[in-house]
Amino acid sequence: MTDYKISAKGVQVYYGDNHAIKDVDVQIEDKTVTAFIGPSGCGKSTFLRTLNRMNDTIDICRVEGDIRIDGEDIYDPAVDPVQLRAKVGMVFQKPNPFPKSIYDNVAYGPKIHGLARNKSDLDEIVEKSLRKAALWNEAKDRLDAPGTGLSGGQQQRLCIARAIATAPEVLLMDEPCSALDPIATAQVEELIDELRQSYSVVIVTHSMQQAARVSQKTAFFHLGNLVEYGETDKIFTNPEDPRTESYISGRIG
Amino acid sequence: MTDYKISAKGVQVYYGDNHAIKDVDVQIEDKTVTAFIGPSGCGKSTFLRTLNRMNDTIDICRVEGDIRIDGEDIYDPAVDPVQLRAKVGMVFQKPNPFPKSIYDNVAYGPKIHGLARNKSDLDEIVEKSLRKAALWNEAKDRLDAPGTGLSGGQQQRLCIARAIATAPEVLLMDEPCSALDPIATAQVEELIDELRQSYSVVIVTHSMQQAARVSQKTAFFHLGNLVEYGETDKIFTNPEDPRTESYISGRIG
Amino acid sequence: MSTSKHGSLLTLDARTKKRNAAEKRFRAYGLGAIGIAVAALTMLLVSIIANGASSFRQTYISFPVTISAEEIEAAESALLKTGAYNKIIQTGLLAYLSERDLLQDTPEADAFGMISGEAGSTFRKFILANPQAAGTTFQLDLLANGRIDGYYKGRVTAETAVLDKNVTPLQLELADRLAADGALVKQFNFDFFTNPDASDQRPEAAGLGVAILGSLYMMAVVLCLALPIGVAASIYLEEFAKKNWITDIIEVNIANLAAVPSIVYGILGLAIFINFAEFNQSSPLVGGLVLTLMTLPTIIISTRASLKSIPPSIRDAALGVGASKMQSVFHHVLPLAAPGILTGTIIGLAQALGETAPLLLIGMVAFVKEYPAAYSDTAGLFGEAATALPVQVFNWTQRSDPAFVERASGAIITLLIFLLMMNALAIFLRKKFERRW
Amino acid sequence: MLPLSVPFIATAVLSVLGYVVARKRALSVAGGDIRTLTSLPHQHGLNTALSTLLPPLAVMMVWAIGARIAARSDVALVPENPTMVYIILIGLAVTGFVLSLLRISTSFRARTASEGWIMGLLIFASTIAVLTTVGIVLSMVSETLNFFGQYDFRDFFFSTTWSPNFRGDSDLGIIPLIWGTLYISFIALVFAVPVGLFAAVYLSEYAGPRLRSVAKPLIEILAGIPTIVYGLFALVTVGPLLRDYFAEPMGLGQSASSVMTAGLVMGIMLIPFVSSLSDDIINAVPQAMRDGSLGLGATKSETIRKVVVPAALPGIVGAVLLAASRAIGETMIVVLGAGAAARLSLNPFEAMTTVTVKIVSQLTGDTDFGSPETLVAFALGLTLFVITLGLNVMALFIVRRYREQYE
Amino acid sequence: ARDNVQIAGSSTVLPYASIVAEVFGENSDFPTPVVESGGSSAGLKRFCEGVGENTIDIANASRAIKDSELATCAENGVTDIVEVRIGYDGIVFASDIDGNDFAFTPSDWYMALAAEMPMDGAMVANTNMDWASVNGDFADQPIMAFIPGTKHGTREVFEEKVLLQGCEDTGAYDAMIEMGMSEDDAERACMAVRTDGLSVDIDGDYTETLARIEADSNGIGVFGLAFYENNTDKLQVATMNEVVPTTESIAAGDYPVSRPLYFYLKAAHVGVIPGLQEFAGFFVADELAGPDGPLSAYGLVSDPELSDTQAAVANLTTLGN
Ligand SMILES: Nc1ncnc2c1ncn2[C@@H]1O[C@H](COP(=O)(O)OP(=O)(O)OP(=O)(O)O)[C@@H](O)[C@H]1O
Ligand SMILES: Nc1ncnc2c1ncn2[C@@H]1O[C@H](COP(=O)(O)OP(=O)(O)OP(=O)(O)O)[C@@H](O)[C@H]1O
Ligand SMILES: [Mg+2]
Ligand SMILES: [Mg+2]
Repeated sequence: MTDYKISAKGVQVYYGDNHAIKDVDVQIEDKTVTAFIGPSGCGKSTFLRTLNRMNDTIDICRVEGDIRIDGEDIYDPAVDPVQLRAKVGMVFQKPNPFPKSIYDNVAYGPKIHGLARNKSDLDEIVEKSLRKAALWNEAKDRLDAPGTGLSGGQQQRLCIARAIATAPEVLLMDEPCSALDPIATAQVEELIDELRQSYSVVIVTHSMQQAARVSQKTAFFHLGNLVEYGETDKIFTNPEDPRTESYISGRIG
Repeated sequence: MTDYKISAKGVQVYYGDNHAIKDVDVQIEDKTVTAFIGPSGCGKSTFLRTLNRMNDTIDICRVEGDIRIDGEDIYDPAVDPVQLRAKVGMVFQKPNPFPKSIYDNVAYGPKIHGLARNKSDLDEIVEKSLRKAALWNEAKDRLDAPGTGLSGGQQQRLCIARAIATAPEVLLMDEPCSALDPIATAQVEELIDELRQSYSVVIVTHSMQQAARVSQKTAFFHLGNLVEYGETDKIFTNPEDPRTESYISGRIG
Repeated sequence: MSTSKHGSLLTLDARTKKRNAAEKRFRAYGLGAIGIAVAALTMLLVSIIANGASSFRQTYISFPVTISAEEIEAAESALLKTGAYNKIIQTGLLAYLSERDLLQDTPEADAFGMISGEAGSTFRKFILANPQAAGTTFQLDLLANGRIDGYYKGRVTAETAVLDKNVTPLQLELADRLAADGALVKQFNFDFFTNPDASDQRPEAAGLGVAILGSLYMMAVVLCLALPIGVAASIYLEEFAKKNWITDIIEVNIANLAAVPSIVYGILGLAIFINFAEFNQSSPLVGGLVLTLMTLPTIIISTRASLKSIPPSIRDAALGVGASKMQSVFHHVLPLAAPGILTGTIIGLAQALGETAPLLLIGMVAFVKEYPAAYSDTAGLFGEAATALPVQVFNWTQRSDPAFVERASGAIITLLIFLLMMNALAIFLRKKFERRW
Repeated sequence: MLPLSVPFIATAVLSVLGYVVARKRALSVAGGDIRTLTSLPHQHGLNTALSTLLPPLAVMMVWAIGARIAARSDVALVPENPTMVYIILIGLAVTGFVLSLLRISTSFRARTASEGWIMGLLIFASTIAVLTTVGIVLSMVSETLNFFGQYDFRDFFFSTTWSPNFRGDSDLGIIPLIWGTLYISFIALVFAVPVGLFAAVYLSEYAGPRLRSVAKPLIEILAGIPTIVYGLFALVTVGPLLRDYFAEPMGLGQSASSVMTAGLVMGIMLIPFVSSLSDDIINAVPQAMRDGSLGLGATKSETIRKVVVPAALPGIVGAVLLAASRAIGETMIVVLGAGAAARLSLNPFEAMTTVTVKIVSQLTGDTDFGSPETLVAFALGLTLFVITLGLNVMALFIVRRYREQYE
Repeated sequence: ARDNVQIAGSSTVLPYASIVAEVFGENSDFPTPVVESGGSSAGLKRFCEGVGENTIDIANASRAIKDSELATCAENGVTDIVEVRIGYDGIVFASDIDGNDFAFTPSDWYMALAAEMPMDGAMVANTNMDWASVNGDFADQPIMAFIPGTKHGTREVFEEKVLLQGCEDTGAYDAMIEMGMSEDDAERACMAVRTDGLSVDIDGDYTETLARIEADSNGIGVFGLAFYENNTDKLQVATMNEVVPTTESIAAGDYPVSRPLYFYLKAAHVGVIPGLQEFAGFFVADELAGPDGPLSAYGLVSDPELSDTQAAVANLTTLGN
């Protein structure tokens, strides 16, 4: 068990009466990219949010089961969700930049975590993060402009920059490239590959190609169930479950 | 000129000092699907919003040039933007359901436009729209649940359903499938094809495959310029401009 | 596991500890702030209730009285008719006291002094309403004098009675004998809510009837005018008006109106509504109009603030399906802004309901005994003289008889109940509209 | 003044009727199928109702005002004959009624038309605030000029003593009053703003729905307690307490009435002004903003301080301005809490007073009503008006600079 | 048309006017008059605004109407004004019931409250901090006086009949004249009250003064006689020149500090507003304003010349006639 970065056992999630995640077991390895795939509404985002307890903010959401990161039960009362989330960063499905300047958006995390000793440190972190998120060129002349005035794809990259600026150990990315053009997508995928060297990345994507390209492991969700989980190659070439099979083959292009 | 549903000439858009759209000329045909492609931040959404004057709502946004729909200048002071928007529907890049029930979200447009004679008419419209948007199966049991409690992809489909419920003549879709799985995407693409029989559809997409699949015409934007516009086949197989060429070939997967 | 640079989740690192401490402090500040507010409220309410709860009960003395037709005729021909009736009451009281042997060593004048000055008037009204009572003996329920009443509410004691010029210890003893005899009782004081004000000599008879009516009328005017006008103005300024220097001026102007001392609205009301428009002085209509003008800025400022806080995506969504700007505002933005609007309304109305100063200049800070009709042919809608609850509080706190302190607190309790009832609806609606997305 | 209630009721009834009839007619024009209409039946109804009601209403208003002006200036501007006026008004109503009904067709844009009327109403509503200001200035300006005719404006604006006198020959310097006003308001805000804001934050971000639904209305009661109660609270409880435990031990004086007393007690009254409104506005900040911050590992308080509150700032500033305004306009608490003596001092434990208090006391006193001692109230009012105007302009600019717009 | 009498003005007269209004309403067929407070100044101002239904019929005042006010009245067409003096208001000095008792003379008050006093040919600030240093007979109690604010008519009486009197009695006035001050300046100096916090102006009413004495038992306050009479269990009254203030001692002229109370009747409204003249007559009738009437019982010092007033009301004798 110590090999796994995250291990979830018998996870159930309910939104009120709606049973959104049904008895999911999954082990996520360190220094690996894991892709969550599955039809829209199957529970990918929901499960992702259980991993850093973001679902705590939804009143009607209830989680059962056992989720451990580095062997520690993250739903243990002793665990501070704040520390957890610093360790497990997240990029949300809908870009949600703060109504602040681009600079402040990225600098926010490092500031609250005290990652920069001084202003120039901070400047450096901001620049590096924006560069990695492939936004530096577009943003460098307007760091003081509000982040909410960016285009959809730019906002998405801003949120990626914001998330990596705090240097989390695990990065949860909910469709981080949905609004990005192929080139920007490639850059983000490069970033993911780079992050994998030291961290663990979980990415939700609807693009089979992307999943195949960036991930080593793939989990296929369907109607709240984890249908199949394994090596990406295997899932895409030789799935075990007929549902996986049909989902993958039903793909287009 | 009468052959064109929309014709834009010398369109310039500024956000404050930022020149976001530079002298764009484009003619969009009726009963055609036109795809706008281009790198993130190049002005696709901005241009799309000029077509139904949604940019009126952004204080700092300024539009110059001549845009005609069915030969009528839509920026003419005599034009009622409300009528225009009823005619030119829009699906926004970021899903923005009303904080109301799913049913009310879809029924809102038909209600204010008087498209239903009675409740059962309305029910029918709602069902048809949700079906077309491939959301009916997931939503039929929770029509009274708030639209904001849906998953990202579900919200996106809800917004599509909402837009088609008012039966616009032109439908502007800003990355309508970005959060959808391949199957749902296929369904939406089918819908677009169906709409094309009677209407004109403009779709922004980052997926070259999608553009190739659904559109007859493609416009490639770059840094605010319309670089190339023509038959989709031609653009994808034999682009004229080196920039188009490199953007298309730089594609991945 | 040791590879984790973030360390164990189960043990907090120093920085997290610090931040969590800050978090706790922040939370504590929040709780403390609520604590302060609630503590202050409790303190105020306790003191109001401690002072005023007793006003809801009142001491009455009841004994049989006989009156003949001639006596009635004689009384009705005097200048002070009520004075004559008083004499008859005194005879009746004396007869009762000697029959039950209660008077003992209390001087007769002291015994008479235990009955309220209101008694003559009560008696006269009774006789005029029941002329057939002439020549018969009937039981009269009369108000006890304020000091005697105070004795049963702890305000007056045997010790203070020695010093007090208006009551003697002998009276208190007699009162106790009367109580033992069942002639003196304390009962729920309905009259407090229905009686009009009474003069300084009769605190025991003073009630809130006129004030409640006046406040009711004024609030009707304020609610019917201030809320729609305020919301309409805010919608125009926030959603429709072009953002230019003119709207800037209007914005500053409205903020400035909020800072105008309320008495200045009284000056304005006197000039415009009474001197120019010639509405009736002292009328709830004018009062309501003045309070409307005074409340408007509060409602406008809070409404604009809430409209501002609605994210533009909602407006876009509505416009995108072809709703007009007006429709997007009325169908989507306004319902979402409703909680803030209602809060502004609650606060504005609370202020209007409790305001005295502007009423001073338009003649509503007054002694009014006649119930104002909502509509009359001569005075029009809400045109008859009235007071208001805060005015009654203000008046009563200025009176010399300490019994009015209790009445004033009772009036405040009534005012707060009034306010709570008015708020209940707003609070209910606010809960309905409240949502997060 | 002839009663306008008859034509008013007549037009109101006609207008309601118009709504019903127009709706019916629109439906019948559409042959029962509203899809053929460009505007909904109820929009046709609304248009007819408003076309019937509003023009006569506007004329009525203009006419009533005109009649009053005429009556005051003895010129016959308007006909005094009621029947003629009735005919004009009812004629207008009927014209609007008929015309709007005639216009009903499948292509008539009743929505635009009715929205035009509504827009007119909205604009009219916003002019009321402006008219109020004009009214306030007009109702005070002549008496103010009268005052400056009798009293040198230099003494008024620059003298540092305020001591009115029955026999005339008073010192009426505004400076100590303004100082007192600002000082007391400042202390009140220093107390009320943090407490109110923290309360708002707690209610909207931490409290459960139950606590919130109880605590919020409770706190709002504070705004409804008559200020005289606060005044007595200041006089009887807070004043002596501050004197015995702070002022005297610190050697700052032995006055129970003080700026501090009034400021604190006023602060209590102002809590709901800040807390309730801010709470609603903080609540309206989209959850996505909070999620974004929490997702980065921010604590709740960091999220609130750095993301939520800044996003809600324009509204919060509005709430604070409202509280400040209320502080400046308050009388009773100052009279009982801070006393009536005008004084220029830095010591918060000394008695001082405010402009508003003096406006009230000079207006309700026993002095000669034409003397400067009474008229000074108007000059005080107008000066205060100008000062707060300045402060508001400043506030506007500050808010502009720090405003953050989400989405 | 208005059918009730509308009255406004002095808050000192208000209690008496409302007592009369109440009894008038009970004993006549007219509606009870509406009595507003708001001060003599505001009352007279509205009185002088003009003739007509939306102006008041009667203004209460705790002082006589001023010539300048009469002029304004005349300008607005209010010419026929009947002045009615209803009696006198006694002004008393009272302190906490449990505290020391005092027997004052005007000189004591002057010594205690003067801002500056002549001393060896120069004006020096008042150094008396306690009553014992004012008068050896008094207890050693810090000076803390609650006197009416300058908006109150009572303040004028206090200044003229107590401070100025005391100033003359102590010889300070003569000393000032000797120092070369003009008579006006000397009078002003006599009536200037110290501002170092030992004397507190009360802009509110007597209940505030009482509350302040309850909060600070060293306080000595200035009250109306009627107010004191209703609160004898909390206050003890001080004598002035060894006379105890009562309605009798004031009516007899033994107690020096009192002032007349008035109301003004708009003759033009008589016959227009029903019950106006009847009310005025009722007010000054012996049954009400006489020495045994309810007004006197409440604390009004009955006017020895009441019959003249009654005649003036009956004949509507206007000012200037
Ligand atoms: N509200 C706004 N205020 C200021 N600048 C804006 C605003 N919206 C967009 N822009 C800028 O205008 C340019 C074009 O933006 P637009 O949203 O049209 O891009 P896009 O082509 O839709 O990109 P994407 O694919 O990322 O959505 C970008 O540089 C963007 O930053
Ligand atoms: N806040 C919520 N309240 C109620 N139900 C919710 C909420 N969020 C999600 N759901 C429901 O839970 C189920 C799983 O949603 P989730 O967001 O996890 O889907 P997803 O796999 O991320 O889909 P997508 O690809 O469309 O984003 C869906 O049926 C959705 O409607
Ligand atoms: Mg999702
Ligand atoms: Mg875009």
